[in-house]
Amino acid sequence: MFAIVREPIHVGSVIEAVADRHAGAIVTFLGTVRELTNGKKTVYLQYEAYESMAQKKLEQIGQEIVARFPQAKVAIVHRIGRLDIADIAVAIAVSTPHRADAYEANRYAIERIKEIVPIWKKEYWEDGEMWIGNQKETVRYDHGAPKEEEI
Amino acid sequence: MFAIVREPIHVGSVIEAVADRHAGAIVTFLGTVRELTNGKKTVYLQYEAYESMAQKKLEQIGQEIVARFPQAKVAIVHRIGRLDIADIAVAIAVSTPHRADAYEANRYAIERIKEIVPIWKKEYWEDGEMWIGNQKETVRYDHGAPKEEEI
Amino acid sequence: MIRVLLFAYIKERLGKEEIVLNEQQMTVRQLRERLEQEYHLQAASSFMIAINEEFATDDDIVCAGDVVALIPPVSGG
Amino acid sequence: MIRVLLFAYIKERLGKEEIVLNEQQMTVRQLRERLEQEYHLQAASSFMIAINEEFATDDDIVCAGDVVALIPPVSGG
Repeated sequence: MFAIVREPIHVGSVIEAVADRHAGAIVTFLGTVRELTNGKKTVYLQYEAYESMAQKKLEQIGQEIVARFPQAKVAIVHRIGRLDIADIAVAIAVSTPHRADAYEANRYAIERIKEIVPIWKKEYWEDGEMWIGNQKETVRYDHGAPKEEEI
Repeated sequence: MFAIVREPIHVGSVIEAVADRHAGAIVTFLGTVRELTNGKKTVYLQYEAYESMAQKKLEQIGQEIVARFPQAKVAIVHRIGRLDIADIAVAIAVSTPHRADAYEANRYAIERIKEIVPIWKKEYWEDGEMWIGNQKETVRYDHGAPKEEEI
Repeated sequence: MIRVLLFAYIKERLGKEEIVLNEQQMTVRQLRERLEQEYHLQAASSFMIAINEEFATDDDIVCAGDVVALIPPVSGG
Repeated sequence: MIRVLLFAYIKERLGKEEIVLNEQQMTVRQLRERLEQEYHLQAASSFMIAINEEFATDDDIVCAGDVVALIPPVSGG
């Protein structure tokens, strides 16, 4: 299961997708919307994706994991659109016969998502907003409308 | 949430127990009953616990994690009794603000469970049974009743 | 004709979801230069470029009919 | 009187869930020796011993009224 969705992620389905008679361990990672980042209070987030490519890249990550851990089963679902505090943005489940591999493969998946999957997060605070991944693009409402500086 | 239970573990409840506005990551470990161990086919398992002490030791592991990661929230539920292939024996959920800590704390929890929590697993195969943790106690049905060798 | 898809802050800043370039063939490097000049995308060198949903290098060739995407630093997860 | 709880294969092998020792006080080491002699638990040195649900060392003292448990190598998870 590799998917980009707009509705809340159903964690149980993601876990079930990797259940296996040969699995002794299932490690799941949930990326959740944290209220504070560097002491700044997030009100909500907006995620945007290049959906068709993002889907392909999630599948690619699954293939990379299976190439390294042939008995692994992997499922990754990323949500886009508006997310509030404590909402789940991404769920990654990996099952393997032995636990060390499940932890390692799961960690690999989230690091790869942050490298190669075309998804972008915009943080909204009470006094501004910012596309993450490009600190220069901060817009502070109290400084008026975005400037026409070149990007 | 730290518990020894006899009914199937409800993973959603374990995860919800660690949900937090300050959490950016929730890592969950599920230990599942694997069909094959060293090429040998398990039919089912029986888990037994020194329940009151096991409960205390799960709580202690939670405290050890919070001592090291003060913002972590931890939940651990271990099931006992008869478990079939693919059943969940243990669920560990850890939430932290940042993901590296959640993975590390979660891994710590399962390793500690295997060290200090008084729970024992007996494997049943088609042709025998064995209490794990004490390889000498293997009982093979085809060799007749357990010998009266000293333990 | 080459379609160039825009996302995240580039989409917002340019106020559109795609750009169409009337070209038969160009390298990714030439495409970057064109975007910098014509759309003042001075940070274009820090974007990744995808051609038909696969990341491309500066020497790769974009042909008419290809779908290009500008991929600013990603921040999913 | 000291109750000694048994679990897993020790419980199965001895066919009971606990042993009661008529002692007022003894060290864990003495308790181990007693079990080895009286119940032929030759592997007793590889067990952990818990007193009132906390792991104990060989020099700890067990008193009448304490609940001791023999903890063979654990295998949960």
